[in-house]
Amino acid sequence: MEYIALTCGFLLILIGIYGALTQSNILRMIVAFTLANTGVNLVIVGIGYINGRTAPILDTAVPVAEAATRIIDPLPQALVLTAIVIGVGITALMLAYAYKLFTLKGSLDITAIKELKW
Amino acid sequence: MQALYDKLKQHYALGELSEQRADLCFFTVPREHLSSLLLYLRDVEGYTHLVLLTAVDWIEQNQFQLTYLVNNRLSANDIGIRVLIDRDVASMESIHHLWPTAATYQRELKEMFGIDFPGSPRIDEDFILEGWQDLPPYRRDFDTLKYSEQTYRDRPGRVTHDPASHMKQQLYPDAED
Amino acid sequence: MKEELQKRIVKGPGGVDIEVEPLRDYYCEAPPTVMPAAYSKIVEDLFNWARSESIWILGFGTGCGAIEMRPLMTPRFDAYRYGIQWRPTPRQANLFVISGYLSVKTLKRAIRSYEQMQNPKYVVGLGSCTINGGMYWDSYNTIKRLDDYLPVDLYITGCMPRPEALLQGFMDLKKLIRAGNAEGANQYAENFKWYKDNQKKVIKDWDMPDYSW
Amino acid sequence: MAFEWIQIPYALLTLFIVVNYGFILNALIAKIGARVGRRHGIPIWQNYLDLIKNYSIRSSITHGVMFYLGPVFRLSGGVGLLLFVPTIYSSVMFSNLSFAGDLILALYFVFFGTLGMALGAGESGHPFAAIGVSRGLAQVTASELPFALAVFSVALQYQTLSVTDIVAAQQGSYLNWTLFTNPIAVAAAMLSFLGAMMRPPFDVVLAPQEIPIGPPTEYHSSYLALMQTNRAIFPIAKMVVYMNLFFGGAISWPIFFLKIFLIYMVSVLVGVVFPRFHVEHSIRWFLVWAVPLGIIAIMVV
Amino acid sequence: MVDPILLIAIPLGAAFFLGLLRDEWRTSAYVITLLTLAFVSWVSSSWLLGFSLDKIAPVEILTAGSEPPFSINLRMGLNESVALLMISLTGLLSSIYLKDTLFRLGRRAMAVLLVFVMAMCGIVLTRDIFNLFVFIELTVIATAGLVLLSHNTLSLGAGFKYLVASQIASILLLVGIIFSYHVTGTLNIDGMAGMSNVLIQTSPLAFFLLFIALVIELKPFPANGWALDIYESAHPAFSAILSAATATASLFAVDKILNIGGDNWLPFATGIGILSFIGANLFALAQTHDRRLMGYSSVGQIGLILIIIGQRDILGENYFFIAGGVLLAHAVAKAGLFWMSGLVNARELSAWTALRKRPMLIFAFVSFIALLIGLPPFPGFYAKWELVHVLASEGRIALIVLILFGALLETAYLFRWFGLILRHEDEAPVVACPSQKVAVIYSAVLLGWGLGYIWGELSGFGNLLYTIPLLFALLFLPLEWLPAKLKNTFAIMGLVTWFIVQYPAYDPLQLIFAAIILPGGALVLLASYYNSGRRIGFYPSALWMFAGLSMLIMAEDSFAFFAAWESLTIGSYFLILRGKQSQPHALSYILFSLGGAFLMLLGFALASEGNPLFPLTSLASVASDLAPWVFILLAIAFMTKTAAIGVHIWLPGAHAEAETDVSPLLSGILLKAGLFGLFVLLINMGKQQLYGVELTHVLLWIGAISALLGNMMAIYQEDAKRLLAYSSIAQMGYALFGLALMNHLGWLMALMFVVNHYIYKSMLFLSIGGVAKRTGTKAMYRMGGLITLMPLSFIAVLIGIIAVSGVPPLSGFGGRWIFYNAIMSAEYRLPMVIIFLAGPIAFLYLFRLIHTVFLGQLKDEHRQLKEAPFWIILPQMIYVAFLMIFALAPGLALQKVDGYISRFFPNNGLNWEGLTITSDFGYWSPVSIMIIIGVIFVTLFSWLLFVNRRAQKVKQFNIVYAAERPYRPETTHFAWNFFAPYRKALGFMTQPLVTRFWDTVAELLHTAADLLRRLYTGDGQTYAVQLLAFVVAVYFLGNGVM
Repeated sequence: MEYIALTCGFLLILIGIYGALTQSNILRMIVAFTLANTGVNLVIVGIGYINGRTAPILDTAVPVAEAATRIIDPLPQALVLTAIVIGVGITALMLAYAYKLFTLKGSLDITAIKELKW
Repeated sequence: MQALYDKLKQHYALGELSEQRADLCFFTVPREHLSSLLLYLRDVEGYTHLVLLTAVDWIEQNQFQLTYLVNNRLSANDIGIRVLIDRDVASMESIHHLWPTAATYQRELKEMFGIDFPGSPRIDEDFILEGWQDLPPYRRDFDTLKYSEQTYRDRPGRVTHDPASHMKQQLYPDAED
Repeated sequence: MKEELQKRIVKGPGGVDIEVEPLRDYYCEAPPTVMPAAYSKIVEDLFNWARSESIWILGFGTGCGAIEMRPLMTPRFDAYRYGIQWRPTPRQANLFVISGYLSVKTLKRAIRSYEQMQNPKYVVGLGSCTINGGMYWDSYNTIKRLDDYLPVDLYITGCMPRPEALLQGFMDLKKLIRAGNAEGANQYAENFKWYKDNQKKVIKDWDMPDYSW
Repeated sequence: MAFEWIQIPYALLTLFIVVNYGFILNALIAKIGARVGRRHGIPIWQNYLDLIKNYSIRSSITHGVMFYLGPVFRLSGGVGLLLFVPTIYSSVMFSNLSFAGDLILALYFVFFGTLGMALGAGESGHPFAAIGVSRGLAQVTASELPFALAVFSVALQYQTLSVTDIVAAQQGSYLNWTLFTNPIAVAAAMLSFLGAMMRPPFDVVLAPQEIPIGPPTEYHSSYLALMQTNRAIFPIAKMVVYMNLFFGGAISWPIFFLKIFLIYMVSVLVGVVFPRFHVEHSIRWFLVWAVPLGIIAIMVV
Repeated sequence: MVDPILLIAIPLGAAFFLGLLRDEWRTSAYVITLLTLAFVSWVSSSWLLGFSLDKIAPVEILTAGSEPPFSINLRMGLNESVALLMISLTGLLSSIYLKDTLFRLGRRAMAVLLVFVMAMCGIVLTRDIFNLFVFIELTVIATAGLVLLSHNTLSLGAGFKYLVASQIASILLLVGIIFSYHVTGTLNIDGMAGMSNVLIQTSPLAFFLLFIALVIELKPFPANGWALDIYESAHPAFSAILSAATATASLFAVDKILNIGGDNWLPFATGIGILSFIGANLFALAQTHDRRLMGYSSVGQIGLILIIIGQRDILGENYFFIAGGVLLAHAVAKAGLFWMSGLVNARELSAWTALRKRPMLIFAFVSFIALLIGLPPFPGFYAKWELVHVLASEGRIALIVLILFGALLETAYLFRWFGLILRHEDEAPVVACPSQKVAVIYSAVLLGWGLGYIWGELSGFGNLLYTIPLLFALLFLPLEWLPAKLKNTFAIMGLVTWFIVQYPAYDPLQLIFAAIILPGGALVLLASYYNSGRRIGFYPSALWMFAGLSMLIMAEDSFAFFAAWESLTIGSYFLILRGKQSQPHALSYILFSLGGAFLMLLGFALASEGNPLFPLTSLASVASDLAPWVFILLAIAFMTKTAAIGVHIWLPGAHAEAETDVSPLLSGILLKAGLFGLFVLLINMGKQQLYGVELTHVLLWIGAISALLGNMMAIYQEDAKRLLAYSSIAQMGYALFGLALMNHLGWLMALMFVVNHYIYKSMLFLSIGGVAKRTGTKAMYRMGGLITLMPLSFIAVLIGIIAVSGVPPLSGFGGRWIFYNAIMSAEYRLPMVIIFLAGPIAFLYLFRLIHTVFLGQLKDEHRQLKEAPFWIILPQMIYVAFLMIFALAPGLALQKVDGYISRFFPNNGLNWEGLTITSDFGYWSPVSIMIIIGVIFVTLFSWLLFVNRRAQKVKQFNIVYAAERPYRPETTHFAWNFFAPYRKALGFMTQPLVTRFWDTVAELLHTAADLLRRLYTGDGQTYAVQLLAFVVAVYFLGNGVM
């Protein structure tokens, strides 16, 4: 099960990065990065998953005393939340860039942004 | 030479041909044809060398005769091209663009005959005479003897002898006539 | 006057204008002076003897006669044995042989060279042309009497005089020198104005200082 | 060696002898040259006459201070060079003022006159003078090199820089002369000697017709007289160095006269049969022919 | 102490608070921002003081009430506090600098700025790897946010490219983190470090990803196109933060993360560092855009620090001293430079000429580039010294060479830039400098000097800022407003006083050099009285050089020696640069000198085997396998200063184009530093052999060839000062030759040359300089006939050339005499041939000098010239007197030295008794020679005056001219191409092969830089691909290490 998640995650990362590197439209690149981010998140969660255990929610279903043996590693889940937040932040920023670039240049083609070089 | 003359004659208003020697001939040409003729001779016929440029003062005809002597080195021929110009308005087109050396001859002519060559390099500078103020000395209306007498003091007692009789007198004073 | 001898304004460093008057600024303007002989007669005699035995001719051939001077250096005539030699610079020469006809243009150079020689200096006129114009007597461009322009000590006649005649002339010159009679330089200084007037009369474009030191 | 006042008159005596010998020798050489051309040549006393004549010139001009000093430098160089080297071996009288310095002093003092003359000529403002100096200096750089090498070789050979000691080491037999003990060095030095004497083929410096005798173009009267005096002293002074270093010195005046004459004749013999080199040719000539000899000389000593 | 958690909490809170404010209340928002940043700075500095002065222990700050690894912990230690202070100060100063911009952009920008600073503080403080990630991402967001706020297409594009790269980095980082966590079970960095073995063995890739992601944040070469674009396009104050603060933080992060990886990963850092350092500096050579150039330079510097991090295993306790020195110096300098770039309107390097009229800013610029390059007395200098020594002791020679090569490249473009600012022909109009911006820049300068002081304190080699000569030089900075004449008096008094104070401490050798440097320098400075006005920049530079020189001769250990050497190099560089046309020459001077200095550094490092305070006398006991190499390195270093052939090309231009009174300082005095070095080297190391080649023999050849070719070149020069400059090369060749003879008299001759060369070359340069000043040209053929107008200058030149050429009776002859005596006992004879040839050639150019300038025909435009100014003449006349005295009594100066040399070579000394000086081979009596020549000369002169008393004085055209007359002085003066026959015969020897060689080297480097930088296509995606490729390449190349 976790291998499926991990494999999917890595696949998503690769697809994402591939997309980001091959698509010249900025919006598509952003989407590709979102895809890759999702993949990373999936990998994180996938790493934390332990077969046969339950979600790390300490409520009546999982008493505190048994938590250590019954729940999966809670840390990656915490991490993934942060990662998602940050990912959203960066995606938002990139979109803002896309917007500004479009208003200033009237194009979303990344290959057109080459004024600075060498 | 005759062949060349005939050939030239078709294009230029040449005067009569005078063949002085087998390898030297003269003919006259109107002044406006001169430049073109010289260029043709130089570039097509191989008369690459301007031997001299000189003048004769035909005071009687009120003309200066300019002689441009050109030489073909390969065939060892010379052609003298004569141009007659008016003595009163002594001026002629410069040919220094054909032969840079012509400028020197032209300076000389300017100084000695007063023939002007407008546009020729350094044409107005002194050439041989420095500070000459009189008529150009090679003009035939310039009296060199008079000038000399006015300018340079004679030494008294100078006499002129006929060399032949004088030497006879000197060597064989006793001989009869 | 030639352009380069006329006054001009030159920009100096710092942009100052400098007036250059070539004849004044480039040339010494002093006139020649009469140079007295040595105080003592004995010394002057000794000097005259030395001068006569050491005649240095300016190597300046002014006319066709120059060709007759070359043989003097050859074994056949060997003028050296009389203490005669040629110097290439007027500063060191004390005899100026005007070798033949003198055109006005050359006269200018001859005067300049003569003036650049040091007192005492001697002039020998060679050939008829220097005496009375010779065969160029009617030329518009050749002077007739050299002594109108330079103080001549001795003429050697002929057209051209042979080297032997030259040698004879030099011997006569030696006698003149030894006798103290060859004072051409002082004569020139004394009658400087006369000589100059004569010179300027024929040299129409006088463009040198009056005395070329 | 220390200084004593008596050395001054002795030195002046040397000077007197050498000046006279120089005048006569120069005339003699000129006569020999003339005889080669089947002429009689100048009288043997001609140089004296010329000298007096030049002093007897009444007028003179000057171009400035250095023009004045040029001949003074020149003659001081000649006189100094002569006096710094002992003339006659083992003679107290004629060891001159050599207490002041050794061989090196002599070597470098040669340039004193050259420099002063060059400066004087320069001040005359005459381009030919400058051209002559340019040629002369250019040539001397190459021609002095083999000499310097030979001197160094000789100094190494005798392990001393004192001229007196070098002469002393050559006494006894003519086989002790450096000429025989160190022939390569002498060969190099003698080639250099040709350049030093300003005779053909190395006399383009003074080329009379082309650049009227070069540096002294403007010199005349008593200036020239000083320079003439130097012409008598300087070559001899220089040859004294050669004689002392390579030919066993001289123990008496007759030997001195003879040796100097013979040494001089070397350059004369070459001079009368060769035409003139360009400066660049002579530089190459010295570098190609003389310098290697010099190098061999210092390597094999 | 304030809880460091507040360093994060307060800015964060303030940032949120700013968000609550009304948009119009910009002033209050700005005040809050400043206060916050000031608070952060205050906290960091209080911690710093606490750690450094009170020696308190590092503090762990726990959060969330539990111990790590169950919670995030922060650590505050000395290093952290330094980094925090650096970051917060940069932030504070930048926000002051940014005042107008921030007011325009409003509170949002201020909030982002605060977050930015906070995030960087977090990176420094945190010990949790995921927390690190969060702070890094915050930095990225803040960076991009700040860039976004500027309405500039260029920076927008750059920001987007930056984001793309950051995305990739963050993906790598996250994956790395999670796998590392998976293996180690902890997110705490120290915890991970504890399990380093497990991590590295089971999942090296995980750590690799962590590591490489952080490295990418450092913008390593060549995967950094996006970063350069940011540097180039962002607001300069922001670039300052990015370069100074972000880099500091990121390096901190890398340093932390390497704790996990352990020593095995250090070579990665080293490798990437080297690549960055050399690559970025190489590319910077081809830059004309100022900010991009600074970007490259930042990358290069970060590379250098990465190298240092990579050496952490061997640096031991010096690690932080070294890394910190370079890091802080870079941060201060780069921030300062970026701030300065905000004052300049256009972006070409030449636009910086606008600063020319602002000496304070020039000083700031100088301080910054000195900080960057690591010149004394800045931290980089101490750090470099320490680093190289440690590396050498560990045998990492190749690394040293690479580092020094990179540093040299950096020197090249930075100093070229500086040269352009001062000497570019077009001068940009002066720009407005708002006071708050300037104040920010000045505070960076202060900080830089402060760092220099602190590092000096920490170094343990002695603080250079305590040395009196350097302080004296620095004293002139605040005195710059005084008139030059007054400063000149101070300077002269200072030099003389220092000499008197130090006099008892000198041994004879040092005394000779000291006498030339101090009173000698004072003598040259007399000529400086001529200058009016304030002459800004001259005195600090000159005295800095003098300080270096006077410290050099007193140096006892390698550090003092090297510090003095670099000081004198820098001082003299600024002096040279003062010449109007001297920019390229000054550049080549500084390059050769620093190149030489680097070799010296390497040499000392090798010799000392890691002892940074290596006594110079111990050079004698260097291990025999190293000794020849040390010898070669040091000898080359010294020969760059004496301008031996091969490394001479800087000299002619530098001397020729320098100011009138600077040329003698350079030629007469500065060159002697090299000779002194050679003396020290040969005294201590003696003869060395390498592969059977006697190294002193090689020196002998070099000296001889320098003498010959220097003279040869001199005779073809048309420029009088260039002629003298080439002559200096030759003269130094002679001195080198004398030294390399390795015998008593050879050394004595070298010393004699030291004295002589100082006197006559100073004199000649002064008189020719005076002439050039009057005539307005240095081309000799434009002069002529000046003897009557400038008689005193003429006399000086006359005496000078007689002395130079070695003609008796002047002192040059003494040198030649000793020389001949020296070679009598020399072992090698072949090089003598060359020296012999060189001697008379000197005569040629000397005559030419005096002839073409003073004799011959006077030019029209010079008719009204006056004698050179009094103050330029005065020292010349003093020199004339000295020459005469020295000629008469050389024993005054040499006798003691002769005795001193006997210590090293007991045989073949000279006997000084009486008036005659005798050697084993010959004798020489200067007084007698002088008297004899004097008497002869005066007698003959009087005689000539008598017989010629009536001589007529004539004028210049009264010459015999083949019966003609001259037309113009120009065409009558024979001066141009004076020795044409010589050129025909031997011109082939003066083919500028060496110049061509170095030109080719420079050309190759520039071409390579220009070609290779096309790698940066400007395409964001290409950059991303490069980045990935870089990661993959590092991974595979590094595989062997793991």
